[in-house]
Amino acid sequence: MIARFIALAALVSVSSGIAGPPHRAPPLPAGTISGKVTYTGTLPKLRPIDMAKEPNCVTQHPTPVMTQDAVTGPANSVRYVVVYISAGDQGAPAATDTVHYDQKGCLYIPHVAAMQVHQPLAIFNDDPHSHNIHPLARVNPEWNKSQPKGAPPIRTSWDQPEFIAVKCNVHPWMHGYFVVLVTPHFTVTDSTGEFSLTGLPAGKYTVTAWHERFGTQSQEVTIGGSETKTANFVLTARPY
Amino acid sequence: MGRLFAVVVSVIALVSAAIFAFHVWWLPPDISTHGVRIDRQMNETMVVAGALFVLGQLALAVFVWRFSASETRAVKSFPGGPTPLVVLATVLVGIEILVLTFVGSKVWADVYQTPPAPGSLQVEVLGEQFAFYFRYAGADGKFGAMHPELMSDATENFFGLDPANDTTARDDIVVGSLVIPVNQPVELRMHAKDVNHSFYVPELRIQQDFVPGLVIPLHFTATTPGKYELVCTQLCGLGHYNMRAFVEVKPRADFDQWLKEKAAAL
Amino acid sequence: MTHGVATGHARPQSFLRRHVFSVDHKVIGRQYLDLALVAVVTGMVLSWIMRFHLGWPETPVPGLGKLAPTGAAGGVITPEFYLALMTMHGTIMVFFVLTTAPFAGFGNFFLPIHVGAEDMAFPRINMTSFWVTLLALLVLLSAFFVGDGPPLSGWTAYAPLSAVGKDAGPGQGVGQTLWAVSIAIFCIAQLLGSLNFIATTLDLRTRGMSLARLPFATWAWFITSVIGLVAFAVLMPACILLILDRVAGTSFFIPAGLVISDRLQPHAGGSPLLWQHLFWFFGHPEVYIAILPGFGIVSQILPVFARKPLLGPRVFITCLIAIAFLSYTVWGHHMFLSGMNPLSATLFSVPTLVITIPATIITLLWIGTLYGGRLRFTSASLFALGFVSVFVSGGISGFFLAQPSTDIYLHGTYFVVAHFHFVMGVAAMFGIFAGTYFWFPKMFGRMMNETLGKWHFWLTFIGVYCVFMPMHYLGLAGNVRRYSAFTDDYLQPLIPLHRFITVAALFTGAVQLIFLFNLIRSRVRGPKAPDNPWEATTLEWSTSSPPPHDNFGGRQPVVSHGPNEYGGAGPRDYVMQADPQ
Amino acid sequence: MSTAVLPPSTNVPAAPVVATGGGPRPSVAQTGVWIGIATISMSFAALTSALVVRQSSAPDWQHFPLPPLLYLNTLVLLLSSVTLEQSRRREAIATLNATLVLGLLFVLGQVLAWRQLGAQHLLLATGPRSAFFYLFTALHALHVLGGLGGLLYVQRRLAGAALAPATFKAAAVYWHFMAVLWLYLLTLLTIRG
Repeated sequence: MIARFIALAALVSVSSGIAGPPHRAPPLPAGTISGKVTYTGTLPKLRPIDMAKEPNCVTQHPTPVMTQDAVTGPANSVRYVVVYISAGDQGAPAATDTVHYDQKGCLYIPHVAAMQVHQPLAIFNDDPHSHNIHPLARVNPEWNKSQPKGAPPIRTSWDQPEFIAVKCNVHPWMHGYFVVLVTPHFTVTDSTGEFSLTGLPAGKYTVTAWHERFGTQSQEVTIGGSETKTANFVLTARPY
Repeated sequence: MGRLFAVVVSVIALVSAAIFAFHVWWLPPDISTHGVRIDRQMNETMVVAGALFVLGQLALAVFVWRFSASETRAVKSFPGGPTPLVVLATVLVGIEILVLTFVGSKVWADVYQTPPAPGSLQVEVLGEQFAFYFRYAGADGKFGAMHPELMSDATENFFGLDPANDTTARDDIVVGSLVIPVNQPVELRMHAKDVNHSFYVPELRIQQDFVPGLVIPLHFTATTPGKYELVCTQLCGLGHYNMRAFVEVKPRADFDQWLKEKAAAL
Repeated sequence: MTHGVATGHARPQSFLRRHVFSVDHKVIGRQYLDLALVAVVTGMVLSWIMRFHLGWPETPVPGLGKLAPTGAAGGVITPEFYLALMTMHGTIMVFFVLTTAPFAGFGNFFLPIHVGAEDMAFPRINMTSFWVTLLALLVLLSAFFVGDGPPLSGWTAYAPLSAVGKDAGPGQGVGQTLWAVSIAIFCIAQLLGSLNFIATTLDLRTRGMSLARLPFATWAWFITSVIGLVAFAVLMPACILLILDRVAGTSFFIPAGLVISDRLQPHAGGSPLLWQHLFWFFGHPEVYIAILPGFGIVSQILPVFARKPLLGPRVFITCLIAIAFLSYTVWGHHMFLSGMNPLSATLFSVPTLVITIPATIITLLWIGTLYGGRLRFTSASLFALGFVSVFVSGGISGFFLAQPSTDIYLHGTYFVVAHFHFVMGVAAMFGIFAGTYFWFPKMFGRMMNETLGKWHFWLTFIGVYCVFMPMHYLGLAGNVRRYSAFTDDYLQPLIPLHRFITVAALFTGAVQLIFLFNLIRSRVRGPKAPDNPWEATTLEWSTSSPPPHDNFGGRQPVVSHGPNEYGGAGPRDYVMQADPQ
Repeated sequence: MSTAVLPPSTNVPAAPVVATGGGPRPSVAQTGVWIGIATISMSFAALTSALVVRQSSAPDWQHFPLPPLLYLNTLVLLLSSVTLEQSRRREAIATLNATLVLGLLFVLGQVLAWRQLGAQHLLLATGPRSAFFYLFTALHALHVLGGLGGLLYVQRRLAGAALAPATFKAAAVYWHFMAVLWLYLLTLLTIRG
């Protein structure tokens, strides 16, 4: 029960975008890169997810859930963007805290989970029925496992950096991502689109923002010491 | 021991047959126009086969009871040798086969070898691991073309439509339940996205496989409003047991209203 | 190549040559039966796990979590593990039990003795076919230990699910390839075996053993081997095509434009229905490969224990031949709803119904044989009588499935499961049991325990009816087969019936321990068997129990009588085939 | 009542002693070969129907000329049948050896034909026709290799003067069947071009 509580707490922390491993003391002095991700262009029309085949998921959502491939917030902010250091990082041993990935109400929570290579990952099924978890990995070994009601969590990790689409074949609308990165400096934006990468030693970095639908953008940022630099991203949205 | 065998076989036969005869477990009520005749065929077969079953088991029981070991009695051969039995089997089963085939193949032909009635509601069905999706043509009455390379569950583009370039695809209504008006003929065109599936609604008395690479037509008319379950009956992978959808048969007005709402939400 | 019986082979001296790599048909027959015993225990344990899961889907199976950490983490069976168990259960039972035991097992042991030969026509090919069968079984079982485990596409392995590889689900990678390789290997074994059976029956019959004097079991094995020769000759190329689609990138069965788990498949132009046609062209005759030896065994046993000749022996054999021919014209009845031309459904329906005529005649002949007899009740005769009962039960339900109009509703439901389990599973198993109790004394020189045998019969007989009769009711209620759990609303009320079946299945399974105990105990401690304990006529009862290495101790029997001469007057009411004129 | 079944004692009626091998026996080897031929024919019939179905299932049947080397191979195989028949009639080792060499040449020729096709980028998975071409030729070549094994056995027995004519006949029937089968396959692959 306690483990479950901790799990949920960690889950909240991951989904709210403070995914950086908190337990490691950052080297001092350390800089920060922060910014906001927004979009231009026309958004694709969000569609309500039709969960009719799984009635108890329908009842869990009094208002219909929309597709999650292009979730935006106020002032054109973009949610579920993974912002991370793609070059210039010295690398670090894998974080040891467990990333939690939940299946609840026939949705993946969070929709996008970022983690380091070799970082422990635990997948829970909170629904009163079976799901299958099918990470469509290409670099890492692909697997496909069912998790019936009452089955223990699936504990695993990934050995290679990769953007892995995750799907549930039983509920085809369930779709998410495991973003496996080498760097310990990464975050996933919330609905404000804002992000902040902390604890960066002085150096020249490439910061990359990735979104499942709007693509990838990178910027070079140089950190001189204990300073905060801004890097904003503007992604292009297309209606189809 | 012969008597014991006879009793056990008789009890098994009679109890089994009684459970059939009293419909302890039976087909759900039929809600289709063609189902009445399938049910009749089922009943007739049940009577004939049931009679053969009970007679066969009882004959075995009676003979075993009657002719148990008695070392004193001389054996007798079956009166007339095998010929009467051959004639009996050929005539009895032969007539049964003729009758069942003549009546049954007509029932079959009416469901599967006739064209759909003119003015049928056209619905496209997609079977995929592990769900059914349904598509209505929308206001323009035309279905957009399917492009396998565009199929994506993540963006809910189950049918692989190309609304960017194909205007007929923009108003296609795609839903996860089969909603049909009562008493109107419906024609399904069945596509399989990945592997074999099957379309089975017990109440509708209809079952048909999806075959990848083929578009398979199927038509029926539902007569009773309500919500029924559509299940997959062709092994399609790990989620086979959970591959289902609901069939909602609505009064005409409700159906039109539903279609209007769906079109407006596009 | 060998020169057959004329030169023969001397009894080898080394242990390996005598008991392991033996060319003696009797050793090979016993090896086949031992293999089938291992297979049937495996298959039955798999079915227990499945049945338990169907009754109580969310209850962890104690200990299973350790045995199958992937498929049943924490003991909770996943849907893919259920389907893997189901696939392995079906494949093991159909190929390695129902084909192996009554045909290859008993046939190997008794066909050469029945015809009066000292061995099969090609003893070395015979040995090869056993070891190839074992290899096929090992390849199949190895699927439990590789990658994502065994395949989950059922024993029918419909393409493209079976052809597209691991995108289609766990077990569809290496596991499915191993399945296809195993079945292809098994085909080779069966073809070699059938070749031997046919050549032996045609060429090695002893003096006086005309075809009309062949014992009924040997007739059945002979006809079965002809069926098998054609059926497995089709299944093997089908498996080769499947393997090529899987590993070499061809597209025999995979059409264009398939999207599996969001991935467009790199195949084009294949035909999924082609696999179904090839498979069922084999698959339906396979049903008769499983059941015809049972027909033969029962027809041989019933006269012995009714103490009178089989009614209409020539009619019986004519019916067997008719069934063999018809079995090749009916495969489409498995495909009424498959998307093939609906007109052909009617065409396939007619021969399917017609095949019930010879089957009905045979059943009536058995019942007619009992008329006026002096029935002796032994374990063997009880199982033979039980065979008649379950065969009637299983055959009757065929009327519903042979008609396209009723098949619309029943196809893909438990009604089908009930039908084929009765007619080819239970009936064939009853044939195997009857054969075991009947021939055990000859095979091992010791009697089986009759009391245990009868208990085994009664409990099994009642048990199988409790297991499989309710499945008809499930089917009528629309209960879909091959589901790992019944989550659909309309299926939930049927779960209590599933629990009843599960309890009955566990009970019936446990009863088989009596048989196993009897089998093992009698092999070492059973009383010595006389040469002809049942007062039967065929040649195996004219030699010692067990028969010597060359079957007849250096003598070649001369046959002057048919196999069916029972019920005479006088102190000995039967005439043996080897009796002088 | 179970004991009542057992007769008090049963003596095996004495089967008359007959010298084994008395009288001419039909050759089991020939029977076996004919059964084998029936089986192989059935397998190729199944594959033929698969070819017909596959060709009609999609318009992707590509056209390419078969390597001309195949016709030379055909001649080699036919010639080997002739030499084998001569050897069988005269029980001659030399012509039997020639048959073995020709048979091996045929298989090598088939391999060369594959290489020629492969050089044109027509591989097993290229299309349905090439798939059936490789499948048919490979399966046929395997059966020819099996026949060569049988002929080797015949050759050894012939050298040791221990060969039954019926066995030689059986091997020859199989070998001729290989030629007939090949002619059939070649025709099929040509008319289904």
